[in-house]
This record gives sequence, C-alpha cells and structure tokens, in this order.
Amino acid sequence: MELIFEISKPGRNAADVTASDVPAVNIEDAIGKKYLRTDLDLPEVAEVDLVRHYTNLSRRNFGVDLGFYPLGSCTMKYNPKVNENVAVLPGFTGLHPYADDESAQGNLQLMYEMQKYLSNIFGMAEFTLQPAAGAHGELTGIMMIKKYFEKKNEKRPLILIPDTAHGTNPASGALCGFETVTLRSNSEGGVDIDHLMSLMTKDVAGLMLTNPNTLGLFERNIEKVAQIVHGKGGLLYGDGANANAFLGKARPGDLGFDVIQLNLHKTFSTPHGGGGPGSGPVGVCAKLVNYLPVPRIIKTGHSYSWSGKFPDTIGRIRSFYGNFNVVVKAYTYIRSLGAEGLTHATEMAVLNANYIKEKLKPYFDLPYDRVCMHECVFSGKRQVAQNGVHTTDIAKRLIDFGYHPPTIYFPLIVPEAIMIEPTETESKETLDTFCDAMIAIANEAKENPQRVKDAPLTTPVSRLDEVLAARKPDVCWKRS
Amino acid sequence: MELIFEISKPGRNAADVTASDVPAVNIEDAIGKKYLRTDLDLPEVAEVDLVRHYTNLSRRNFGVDLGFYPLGSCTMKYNPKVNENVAVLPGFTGLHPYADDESAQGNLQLMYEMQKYLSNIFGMAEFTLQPAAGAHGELTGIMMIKKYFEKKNEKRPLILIPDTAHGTNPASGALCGFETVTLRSNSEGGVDIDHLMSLMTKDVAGLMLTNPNTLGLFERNIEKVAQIVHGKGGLLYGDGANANAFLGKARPGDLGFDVIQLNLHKTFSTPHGGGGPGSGPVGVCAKLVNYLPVPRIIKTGHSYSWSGKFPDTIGRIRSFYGNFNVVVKAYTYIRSLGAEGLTHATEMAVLNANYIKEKLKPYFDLPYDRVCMHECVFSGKRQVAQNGVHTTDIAKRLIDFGYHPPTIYFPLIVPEAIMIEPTETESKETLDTFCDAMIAIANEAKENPQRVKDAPLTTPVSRLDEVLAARKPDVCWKRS
Amino acid sequence: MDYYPHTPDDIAQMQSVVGIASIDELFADIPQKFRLKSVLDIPAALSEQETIAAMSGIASKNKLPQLTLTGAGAYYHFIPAVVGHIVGRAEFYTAYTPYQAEISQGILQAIYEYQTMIAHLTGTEIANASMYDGASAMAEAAVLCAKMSNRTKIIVARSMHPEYRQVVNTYSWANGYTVVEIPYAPSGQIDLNALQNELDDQVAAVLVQSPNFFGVIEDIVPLTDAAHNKGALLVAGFTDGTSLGILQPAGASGADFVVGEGQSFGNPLNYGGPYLGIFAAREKFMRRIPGRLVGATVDKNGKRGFVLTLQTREQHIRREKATSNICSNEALCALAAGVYLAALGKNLRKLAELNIYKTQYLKNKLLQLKGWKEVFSAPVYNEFVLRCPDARLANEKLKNEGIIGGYELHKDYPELENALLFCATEMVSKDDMDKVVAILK
Amino acid sequence: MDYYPHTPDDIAQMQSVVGIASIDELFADIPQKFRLKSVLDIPAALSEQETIAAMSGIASKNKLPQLTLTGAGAYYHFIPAVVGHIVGRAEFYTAYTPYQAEISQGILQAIYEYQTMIAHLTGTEIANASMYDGASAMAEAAVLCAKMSNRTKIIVARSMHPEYRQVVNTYSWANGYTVVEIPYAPSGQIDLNALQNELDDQVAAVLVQSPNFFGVIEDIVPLTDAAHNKGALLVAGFTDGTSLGILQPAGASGADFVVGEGQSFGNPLNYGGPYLGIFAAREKFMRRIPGRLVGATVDKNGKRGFVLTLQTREQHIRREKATSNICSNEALCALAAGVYLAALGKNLRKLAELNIYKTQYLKNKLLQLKGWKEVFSAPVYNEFVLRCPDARLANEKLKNEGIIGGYELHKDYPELENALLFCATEMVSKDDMDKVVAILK
Ligand SMILES: Cc1ncc(COP(=O)(O)O)c(C=O)c1O
Ligand SMILES: Cc1ncc(COP(=O)(O)O)c(C=O)c1O
Repeated sequence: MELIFEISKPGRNAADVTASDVPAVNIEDAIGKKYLRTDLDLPEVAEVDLVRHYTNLSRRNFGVDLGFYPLGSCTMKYNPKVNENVAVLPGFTGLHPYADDESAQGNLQLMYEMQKYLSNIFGMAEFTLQPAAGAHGELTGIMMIKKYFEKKNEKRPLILIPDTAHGTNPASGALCGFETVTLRSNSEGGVDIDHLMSLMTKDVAGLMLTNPNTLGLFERNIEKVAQIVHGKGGLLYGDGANANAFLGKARPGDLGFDVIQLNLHKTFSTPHGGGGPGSGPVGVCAKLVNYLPVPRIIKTGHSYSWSGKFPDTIGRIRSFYGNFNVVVKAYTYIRSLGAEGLTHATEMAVLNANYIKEKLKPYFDLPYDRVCMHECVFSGKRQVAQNGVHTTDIAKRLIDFGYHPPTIYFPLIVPEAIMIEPTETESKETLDTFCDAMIAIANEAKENPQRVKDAPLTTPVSRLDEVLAARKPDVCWKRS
Repeated sequence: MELIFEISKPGRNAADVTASDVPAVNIEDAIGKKYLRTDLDLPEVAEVDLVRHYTNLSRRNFGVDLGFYPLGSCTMKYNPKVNENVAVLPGFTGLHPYADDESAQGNLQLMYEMQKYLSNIFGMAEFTLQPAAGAHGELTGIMMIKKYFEKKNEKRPLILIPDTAHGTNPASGALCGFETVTLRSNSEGGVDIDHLMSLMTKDVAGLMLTNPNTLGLFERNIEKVAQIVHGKGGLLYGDGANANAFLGKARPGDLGFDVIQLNLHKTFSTPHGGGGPGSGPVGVCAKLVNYLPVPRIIKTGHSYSWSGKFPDTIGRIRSFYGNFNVVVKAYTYIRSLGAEGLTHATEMAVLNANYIKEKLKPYFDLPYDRVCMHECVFSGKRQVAQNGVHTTDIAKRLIDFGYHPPTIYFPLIVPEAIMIEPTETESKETLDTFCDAMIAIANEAKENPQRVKDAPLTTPVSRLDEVLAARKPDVCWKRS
Repeated sequence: MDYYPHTPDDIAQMQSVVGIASIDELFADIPQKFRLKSVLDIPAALSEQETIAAMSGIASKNKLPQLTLTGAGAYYHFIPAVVGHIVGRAEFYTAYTPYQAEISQGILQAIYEYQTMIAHLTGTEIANASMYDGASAMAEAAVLCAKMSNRTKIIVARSMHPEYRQVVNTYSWANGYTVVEIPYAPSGQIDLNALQNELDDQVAAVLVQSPNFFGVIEDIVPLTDAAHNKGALLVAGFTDGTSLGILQPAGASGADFVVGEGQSFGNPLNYGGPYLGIFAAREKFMRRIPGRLVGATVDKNGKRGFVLTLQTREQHIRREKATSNICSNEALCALAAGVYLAALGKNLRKLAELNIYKTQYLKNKLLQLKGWKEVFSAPVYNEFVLRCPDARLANEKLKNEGIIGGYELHKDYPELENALLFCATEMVSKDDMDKVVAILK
Repeated sequence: MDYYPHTPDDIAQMQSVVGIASIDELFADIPQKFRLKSVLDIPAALSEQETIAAMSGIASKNKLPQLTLTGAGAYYHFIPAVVGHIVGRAEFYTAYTPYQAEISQGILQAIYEYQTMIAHLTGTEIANASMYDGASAMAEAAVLCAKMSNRTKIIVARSMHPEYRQVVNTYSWANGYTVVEIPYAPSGQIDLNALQNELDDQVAAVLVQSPNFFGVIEDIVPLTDAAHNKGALLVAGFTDGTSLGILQPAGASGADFVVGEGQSFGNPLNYGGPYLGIFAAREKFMRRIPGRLVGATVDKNGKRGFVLTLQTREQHIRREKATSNICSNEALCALAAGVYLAALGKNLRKLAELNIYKTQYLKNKLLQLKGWKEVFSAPVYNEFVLRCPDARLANEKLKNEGIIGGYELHKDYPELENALLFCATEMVSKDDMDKVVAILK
C-alpha cells in the first residue's frame, strides 16, 4: 500500500479549522520571526482518502476480534465491548487532570476502589495505578526496593533475576541502577534453590520472580524461595504479568511477595491497542507503602482527594495519575465478573493451556512435562532436527491457517521455544482447530518442509527481510 | 465461512439478562400455557465468537470506506464521519416517538428546519420527511396525485413513465392503483415529445420524470414537457434520486415539477447501510400541500408541535415520523456544507462524471454522446461483439482491481449498460486509476477474454450460481 | 467543511480533458431561464467543530426522561454493546444493497442468518431482508393478500396499533380496497363473533396483532381458522418483538404472514426511526412476497455463497408487475436485529420473562392505587391498560418528575377515556416503579 | 457477565483429555497452605445492563466544566471525528505489538508514518513509536544522555513542567545522577547565564521545554550552543504539541532530542492518560534510543513492507544492556496522533494561529482587569502567566460558574504567589472569554 505521504496532494485536508471569532494578530509581531517555522511537511489528504487509507491499513492487521491470538505471556483474551462503551463516557474522557478534586469525585472513587480491589485480589497492602505499563510498574517496584534499602542505609547493588525472566526484568533493574545477576532454573523449570542460596547475599536487594514463570509453571518451592530471600534481608519482587493464572486461587502477598506489578492489559482484559496503552499498577506489602509514588488518593469520609504529602515517596514516575482510561476498562471488567467470575476465568485459562499442552505433546517437544498454568511452552527442536524447519517457520505458517502465531524464541532457556497462551476466552472448538493446524504443520514440516519455510503464503507481503531493515534502517520516509 | 448457527453450541450466550429485582411470577399462570412457545431456536454463541463472526463477515464486504464505489444511480459518496458522531448523541437516539412535544423540541426544530432547507433547495412549497426511502417517497407522491384528482373528482387511471425510469417508478404507480404507460425516449436520450403529446390525455394523472434521467442526461425540453403535462391537467412528478446533479444550479419547483421525492441517502450523504435505512422526503407545490401525510410539524412562536389536523391528507404512510436518525445525518451534512458547499459538490460530481466519460469513450460504446450530469452510461456491446465478454464479466473483473462495479444492465434501453456515477468525493487520482482499470479490462476483453469471464479471481467466493439460487431457493437455514 | 478532494489544479486539468473552459458549461443543458441566479437560502457552512457544537445544541433541546413507561409500538430495551460495534463496521454501513454478491458476502450472509432467525422466531418458513417498519409491512401484507386473491376487503382488528391501522387505510385506499375494523371484546382480544360476521368471500385478509396495542395476547388459532374458512389469509403482527421470546408465534398457530416491528431487537428508540419491518411468511408465498431475499447457492467451485435471489419479483426487473416497489430497505437495522438475537440466543426467553415480571409488578402496584382498575381481562405481555381517575393528571405528575407515563388511549379510542397503556421492560427497576406509585398516590 | 465460552460439557471433555478429575488438580502446584480458601472480597458480578448503569453512575459523579482555561501539560483540543472511527477499528485496538510483521502491516505502516510525521514536525531525523508520556520520555532522554556520555549531572530548566521535573528527579535518583535546576529569567525563559555557570564537563544533558510551563517560547539555538560547547546534549521538550504547527522546532535549532507529550494530537483529556510520549532524535542516536522503531524493508519478492527494527536495542534481546526497559508503549495513542496530523495536514498551522489569536485576546482582556499584570516578557504560544490580586478567589469565582480557571502556579513556584497560568485553545470562544472577564470584574 502507498504511504499517506505518497497519496498527499497540496491543497487538500481532512480536517478544517474554524474561522477566528477574535481579531487576528500579526504572528510575526506576536511571536517573533526567529521562533517561527517556515515549513510544515505533513500529509495533505481529503477525508475520504484518509479514511480509506487507515481503514485499508486496519484490514492488514490481525487482532483478537478476528481470531485466535495465542501470543504467550501477553494474555490476548477477548476484550468485552461493554468496557469500550463505558470508557468513552464523557465523564471519563472529558476531565482535565488538573480539575479540582471535587469535580473529579467519580474518577477518584473509581481509582480508589480499583486500588482496594487489587489489594484484595493480590493480598497486598496498597496499590498505585501510576505506572503506564508492566515494565513501568517493574521500574516503579524496583525503585521502591531501592528506596527501602536507602532508608535502611544498606548498600545492595545487586538484584537476582532468573534465566526465564522476561527481558523487561533485567532492563528495569538496570534502569534503576542495579547490577543484575542471573539465577538458574532447575530441571523442572523452577528456581534452582541451591543456586539461589549461593547468590543470595547481603549485597543482593532482592529477587525478581515471575510466578507462574514464563514457562507457564508455578514455583512449587515458593515458600522456600521467599524464606531464602527474606532470610538475607532481601525483598521478593513479583512480576505479575502472569496473574491470569491464579486469580482467586492464591495471592502473591500470602506467598511472600513484597512488591508486585500487574499488567491490566493482560489480566484485566483491556485491549492491547496494537502495542499499548497498557497499565501497570504496583502493589506493595505494608513495609513499602511509604515509598509509593505520589500523588496518592486519600479518602476522608465520603470524599476523595489527591495528596502528595508522603515524604518517603520515590516521587513521580510519570505525569498525572497513570493511564486512567485503561484503568476504567479494567475496573469495569472486575465489576462485571465479580469474585467468582475472576476465579472461573483463571480456571478456564489454565484448563485451556493444559488442554493444548496435552493435545500437542505428541507432535512437539515439551521440555517440562508437568501441569502448566495459563500457558505452555514447547520446543521446535524436533522439527529443526528433522528438516531444518525452525520455530519461525512454524509461526509464519500458522498465519496461513488464520491464527496469530504464539510467542516464539522466548523464554530463552528453551531452544526454538513456542509459547502458547490460549486465555480463558477461547472455546474448545477454537483450541481444537488450532491444534489441528499445529499438527498439520508438524506433518508438513516432515513431508513438505519447503512449504513451511516459504510461509506465510496468504499475507499481503511475504516474509520480510529483517536483516536488511536493521542493516540499512529506514525509519522515516523521505521525499525522493 | 460458517453460519452463526453452525458455530452455535447449547449453553452459550453473548448477552446476559439481569436478575429480577421484583418477584418472579409463574409464567404459565400469568400468560396461559397455550400462549407459550416451547422451542426457541436461536444461535447460542459466546461474545468472542459473535464478534469474530460478524467482524470477519464485515471483512467480506465492500464499502465506500474501502474504495471507489461508482454504483450508478446510487450516489455512493463518502459519508463524513462527523455526521455519524452527531447522530449517536443521546439526545437524538434516546427519545421515544411518543415523548411529548415539549420534550422533543430539538428533534422537532431539526425536522422543521430540514423541511425548510429542502423546500428552499428544491423550490417546493413544503416537504414531508415521513417516507422511509426513495421508493416510499414515490409512493407517497403518487398517492398525493391520486388524492388531488379524487378531490377534483377526476378519474385518471393512467400514469406515464419513461422507458429509462427506475423500476421503482412503475412499481410505485402500480402499488397506488395506477396503470402505467411507457413513454419512449428520443434519440438524444430525452423525452420523445411527440410520443408524450400522443399519450398525454385526460386519462393520465401525470408523468413521473427523473431529471437528469437515468442516462445521466438533463431533459433539455423540460419546459415543453411540463407544458404538455400541465396542459392536459396532469401533474409532473419528479424522481429526485439524481438530485446530486443540480444542487444550487436549478430547482425542480422552478422547472415545473409538482411533486418530488428525494433520497437523502444519496444526495445528502447518509450512509447506505448495506441496503438501508434511507430516507425519502417528498416535496410538493402549493396545490398539493394539503395532501401531505400526517402528522405535520407546526411552528407557533418559537415552539414546535405535531399536528394531525389536515382533513385532506392522504393519511399516514408509516408509523411515527420517518427515519428520523437518517434525517439527522442529512441535516448535519447540509449545515456543514452550506449553500456554496452543496453547489460546489454538484459541480464536482458533474465534472467527475464527464471526466470519466471522456476518458473511457474510446474504449466503450457511449450511446448518448453529450455532456452528462452526475453519471454516464456506457454500453458493453462492443465487448460482447468482439469476444462475447459481457458487461457482467467486466463488472466482476473490476472487483479484482479493487473497485465496486458500476450499476449494470440499467437503464434498460441501453444494451449491456454500464452506469458509472463517481460522485464528487472522488479525487482525480481515483478516477484516473479507475479508468486505467477499465481500459485494462477493455484490453483484456480483447486479448484474454476468458480471464474476464472467469472473474472475480480475488474474492472469497468465485462467481456464484444465481440460477441455482432462484431455481431451488434456500432462504432460511435448516438444521440438517 | 466540505468533502470533495479537488484542488484548483485538478479542476483545471479535468476541465481540459473534458474540453470545457468553465464548470458552467457542464450545466448548459439546463435552460438558461431556469438556472439558479441566487445562492440557496440556507445557513452558512460550518466547520467540523462548529457542526458538533450546533448539533449538540439542538440535541440538548430535547429532554430525555429519567424513565419511560410508554411502549405503544416503540420499546426501550437494553442494547448489548456488541451491536453498536458490529453495526459500526464501515464495511457494513458504507455499503449498499449487495447487487454484486462476490464482493458483498458479509452483508448477504448476515441477512441470510437474519432471515433464518426471524423465520424461526415467528414460526414461519421464510422471512425477507426487511421492510421499512412494522406498519408499512402490515400494509404491504394486506395489499399482497388482496392482489393474490383478487379480493378487495381487508379486515383489521381495532386492537391493532392505531398508526398501523392508518397506514393500512392509506395503502388500501390507494388501491381501492375497503377496510373494515373489528371491535375488541371485553377481554381486550378481537371480538371473534364480530369477526365471523364480517368475514365473507370478499375478504382478502384478516389483520391482527399479538400482543395487540393493549398489550393483550390474541388467541391466533381460532382467528386463523375463521379466516381460512372463508378463504381469507391471516396476517398476524406483534408489538414488542421480545414477546416472541416466550409467546407461541403466530406462524406456529397457522398465520399466513407474520409481520411486525423489529426495533426491539437492538435498535435505539431514535424518535421513531429508522426501525425495521419484519416480514415473514409461509413458504408457499415465497415468490409473491415483497422485499429482498437472500438465498444460499454455490460458486463455481461448489463453495457455499449467498446472493440476492428471486429478484424477478422485484421492481427493477418486473417493474409495474413487481410484488412491491420497495428498493432500499432497512438492512443495517436488520443486521442489528440479527446481532442482537444471536447475542441473546436462548436468553431471549429469560428477557421476556423478566419483562413479564416487571409488568406484573407494576400492574399490581398501580392497581393498589385508589380508583385504578384493570380494563381488559386477557393475559398480557409487557403492556397493559388501566383506567384511572384522571389520566392526564397522572401523566402530568409523572412528567414533573421526569417520567414519561402511560400512553393516553383516548387519543385513538374515545371510548377509553382515562385509560392508560403502560409498558414495563427490563429497563424499569423496582425502585423506579415504587417511585411511580408513590408519585401517583 | 463473564466471557469464557466453556459449557459444562466442554469442561468435562477437556478434563478428560488433560487427565484430571477436577479443575482443582490444575492448581496442585500451589502449596496447599497458600490456596485461597475464601472468596475474594470484591463486589458481586454485574450483568451488562447493570454494568452500564453502575459505570454511568460513577462517571456522572464527575462534574464536567463548561469551559477550561487550564492547559499545564494537558490540552483540550478539538478531535476530528475520523480519529475515533479509525482508532476504533477492532483490527487496530485488539492487536498487540506487531512482532509478526506479515500479519501486522497495518499498525506497522501506520506507526512508520507516525514516526515520519513526528520527525518532520520536531525538525529531527528520527522518532520512535512512542513512550509512555511526555514526562517519562523526558526522563528517559536524560538517563540516555548520561549513559551515553558517562556523565552524571542533568541540568533542568525550572521553567519545565513541575511534574516532568519530578519524574526526571526520580529516574535520576534511581541511577545515581544529580539534577540541577536552572532558574528562569524575567522573560520567563531559562536564565542563560545561570545555565552557562552550571555547565561543566560532568553535565550530560540540558533539559528544557519550549513552549515551557509558563507558555513562554525558549530561544533554543543559544541553549544548544551552550550545551554542545561543554559536550553536553540538549533535550528539548514542548508543552502543547500543536505549537509545532507554527514554532520553529527544536530539532531545527540543533537540539539532540525532542521529547514531549503528544496528547494534543487527537487524544482526549482522559483525566491524564493514556497519553503518549513523543521521542525524536538526531539520526546518529538511532541505535541508542529507547522504544520501538518501525522500519521499512522488502519482502521476498521485493515488495515494500514494514517491521519492528533494531530490536537488538530492546530488553527482550539485550536484557539488562537494553537502551530502556520499555515494552508496551502507547501505540494506539500514536495511531490517533498520526491520524490527527494527517487529517489536519497544513491546517495544523492554521490551528496554531487560531490558538495564538485566542490567547492574545484572552490575555489582553484579562490585562484590562484591575490589578492584573503580565509576569513574563518573552513571547508565548497558547499559555501565559498573569499575576492578579487574589488567584484563589479568581478561580473560585470561575468555578462557581462551571469554569476551570488558570493553573495556580504557587503550588509549584512559591515565588509566584497569585500568578495564574492560562490557556486558550480553539475550544474557547470569544463569548466564553468575555464572560470570564465579566465574572472576574
Ligand atoms: C512476563 C512479563 N513481564 C513483563 C512484561 C512487560 O509488560 P509491558 O509490556 O506492559 O511493559 C511482559 C510483557 O510482555 C511480560 O510478558
Ligand atoms: C432513479 C431512482 N429512483 C428511485 C430509487 C429508489 O430509491 P430507494 O432505493 O431509496 O427506495 C432509486 C434507487 O436506486 C433510483 O436510483
């Protein structure tokens, strides 16, 4: 398709500007010539062209509303439409962040209640909604850990991170000045307890643990892990991106986690927007409450207000109060489902993952063969060995069958990883046809490997040259 | 794609029902067993399946927002998005039709003003907004003609309709008890004046004329035509479906039309909804005002109200007040464009049609080679003669080029007709690429006729068996 | 704001291709004396921002009620969010009638599914792709019966929606048919004796509604029998479509046609339109019914697909011999109805039950008020008629609290002075109803 | 309401495939002592209809103002209708990060176009696919400068949005950097002398905003020169993005990074989020900047296509050595921004002019009030600071009329007692402004 710049033509526009009802002023006089720009190189298109351009672009994009999107670790569940309708209520979209608290009682109530719900669901003392996404929540959480030790006057420059961890974990640690130390997994996909014991010293601020981890496996030794970390005065950080696996079943606070970040866009069903916005609330145990970012909501009688008066706070980690409108959707979701609905959602998510695991086990290597939680991780090793068909090839071929591919090559400890997260909103029929497709591809990989390597065959573009893209980066269109 | 019934599974649903806050009653007692149904055979699907089903269906449909849709006589212009946003304002969607007039002053004002604007734009004394579509407007108009003669105690069982007329014209005449007499066109595509003179007797209630007609040609002899009809005491009915051709240029009232129906969904840019809803207001000259359907809006001082007290009215032609929400969009369109905008829209619509006509003239037969108005009509005769490529084939092949085909095989007097209406919202670039496609197909018809006959080649289904569909009609899915 | 993309440059180039020196030449066929000299007298153009402001201003002149207790042919039901999201897909709403099937499988299949749901729901075998609204569907059914039978008398139940009767009158007058109204019995149902007396061999059709305008459920079987006995057809309507979730449909009771208003299925009140006419029939009438029909067929490779079928019934082919003049219908409203019905599925029955619970509650509560009495004795769905001491005063009191009260039946039925037609759907809460009764106390 | 499609039958069948007798077995890995025994203490489930009612109830507890005269980092602009229609396309909003390029060309191309527009608009060569918001974009730029230069001092203009400064402080603290604030001159611009005094070879970056928090336009060229002279980088922000329609962008004045809040481009106020951080840079920093980057490439047949590129910068590959930890960004907001900018095109300048006209009008009107005085002398875009006799009282009066007045600067600048920061966009009419002045009289 042509770029919007390529269909641009001088003199057109799709949005007009109202004529001024106040006197025009001479801009050069008012602003000063040196401050004015002389060019303005934006596309010029009529509304019809604009709409067609973006509508046709949308049709070259796959979303959950089109079909199954088992992108592991991303919890691509179906997002209820009622949440979208609620979120565009003018009361929610129209308020300026600096509207006085009295005018924002609805928003404040919603955010306050949301914090309470999350505290209850996860067993934490308190939540902040300020972080804009999961990784931002991680950063916030790690900052609080840093502050905690700073206040205690302890120097702990290291942070432990399992080899299965999502890349944001070490990156968040680094963005917060920590040196990260990699913790090995054991043969059953959990924390190598001995390794943990050997690493966990007084130099270590804590352990960032994802539970269930990115293999979709619950840490059976969680109690032990917490004991070891706490025993050395460290804190246990929980990456809650996988919280869809345990709602109503267990609470991180009870398991010993001191800080946890959530991904509302995953667990609480807000749409992922083609890459965002998300929302990454952070919950803390009692001893970290004072370090939460400001401002925080205070409830006095029946009224709510913002307060910045928390001297031990880590400060602000973004402007205003977080991705409020995303929170509205997640709040709506929680209210719709209620306690039993959330628990049942988790049960079905886990059942779905185990169902896929069992059905595909004969066809793909399953490095950790145990009950999984919300997702299961296969390896494409066998297919590589047989005919040189790589996991990428399998992923691309799935596109031809009408599915979004799973997450691939992650977690890093599984070679040729295929990480499938079905979520609870998918029906048995969908899982069955998906498994049929996976099995068909496994067979194709044996019988007609080239076909798999040539995939996708049904997309507007065939396999794209990523190496070229990185070698000669073209990230901004230039008029030629 | 599977039918919604085929993906149905007992026990699922996508919409829940709130638990009762009042006591349940025994339904059999309250209603009586014999009045109750025992089965309810509706699809049972989860929300995710429902959304995917219809979203994927939508992707198998072509709309103006995807590309050029030059369906002649249907005025498929681009429909501005702001109109859609306005139409869903709760004030417009939320009111019950029997809300008291005081509560509906906004709606009444809008409808009243709409009638005034239309009266002004078309030079008529008064308008009704009650008819639901163009054909419904025709019926309403013809009924008023009938009433007019009834009141005058004249028996005029016949109505004249040109051979170029849209099928709704004779059908509307028939649905109103008239016998229709076909009026021939002359060699330049206009009314055959001699024939008109010979047909126009005291038995004839009037002439239903489309101007410009369905050849896209303006009736040069309109003055004469009106004189002949009026001379015999008949009335001149105007099918205003083609009004996009003359906004701000001429007014049917001035041309001698006594009644005219409009198609708001064509001329005034309300989207066609996959086949409707439309809206078909009818304007009348002074002598027909009393026959307008009831209720009508009365303005007293600054307030508006409904009144049914018009004893000569033809009555009601549908419930309530017409397709109000469609009128909102058309009203918004008129207010956005203003007088100059409407006039300029007409100019560009006519320029676009003539541009296409000139560019395609060398490649397709042009039966009436004169300046056209908003559309132009070619004939595929040459292609049939050359290689047996029919207009249907050309139409289907256009689909492969990314266009919705023009209207074909209409008007009936043009063999193998190809009726192209670009509308004003299409850019020169779009017309150019469309003409290129048409020319490519003309060449293909010569060089590779089979390819054209096999078209479309890019659609989810290939050419469908319409004969089978009519011979063994299957209009309702049955569980097998 | 305007929407044509032409730059001055484009226009110049296009003029030269067309061979004209000025745009005016394009309008040369319009006789000079008729050429408009002045600018149209309509308000000045608005920017998009001004448009929103102006239209919001008009919309806000309407006063939306807190609560509506009027149904009377238009029903306030909850619309699941999915409906708007689907109907708002540009591929659906910016398309037109699917004349070119291969590029329109989306709307064709959706309408085929709609037809199927409607046929099932009404207890018939077939349904068309929609008519303008319930009233015109009723009128077209009447005209069709007369044309098929060469009879000229149409019988209409007086308990049918007054506006429907008016539309039937208009269409019948235009075709030279006579319309006879049959009174209602004390039960609120049609007076069967009176009907039988009026039935003769000139009667083409008997038109009834169930639930009727009074909310009363008609007993269709004897009506069908009576009509059929005299060679007449039975056309059965309904008021609120959700009643079909629980009531035996007229099609299952032998009605020849089931027609009615489909607004209840996922379409907003919209001050009366657009709505959609439901038109369902016995299979034998398939080639005679008005409106579009979508049919299943196969493509060249044997793959299932959908087309507009039996188009030879339609005006663009059959012209004056067509079964109707209808061309544009209410496809998008039918799509909404299909999505709505598919969303609810069997929950439609639950919804209907809830409507009954609410209605019974309101009725019983109101009957506790002094001087309020039931008018009809037959069972009702979600509407009912009560006589009260002063209907206008009662509504006035409610209006002062932002509540639209009952429909005042005396407007259409002089004999029903002080009778109010109330409706309670799932949108009315117990608290609402208790408040209403408190206000009326 | 719930959203899992499983019927009891499905569950039974699936359990048997999985080989479990009860769902509980799936959770066997959770140590028994931690298994939740009680039901979560959150409100009971709601039906969809109840959900709408409950949420509408909460939304209506907010009081939307008639008029807003506060900008201060979040701007009330008109959003053309097209934006919502595009952003509401399910294919966009229900997708995630386009890891699989072939199935995600839509969002990839749209973001590539966004990157291009932002680069052009900011006068730089490259822009990423978005950051969380303006403040965190500023903070990440600061950290990046420090990391690249191995320097540890960050200079921030005190005239920068207070919340941005706070976020910079937080990120800097976490990385062990020191932050030095440079005061503003009487002009309202940064105090260039003070800056020069503070600049030494430990300074990694100078962070400014133009327009700054006071609405004042900074003179970027000398700032760039000063910074570069000491080997420091210049990071320039802006407040209201629409200013870029008319003001010389910092990129064209030599800034190394241009970062800021993109909310003004087609995103609603939303009580503060989601917004989008704009992050643009000189080409030489391409491999060092945080966030996603979409790049053009070709497919196997040489056809143009788009992919996420330079992912080796990112956390999922580079882990602790990544340029940032950002993963999910604000893609949909960036899409909205792209659509908005493409819709306006060159009209963005017209819009900026209109903002200036309105602002000048309001300023001049307010200056006629007794005791109201200008605080700063440098030119402004659509915000300005006035000192008045009693700022709190003035805002109180406006609030009583449903108007959000100026931002009270004393909250963040104790030295600016009774100073109000006003903003007038195209949403403020002359009548509005006259009314404001009348109220304050
Ligand atoms: C396990 C895990 N942790 C953290 C993140 C980061 O979350 P976000 O993308 O919202 O920043 C992700 C997201 O992919 C994840 O899967
Ligand atoms: C010339 C003409 N007249 C009348 C009509 C009927 O209009 P509608 O489809 O709105 O009933 C049409 C529609 O196609 C038409 O083209």
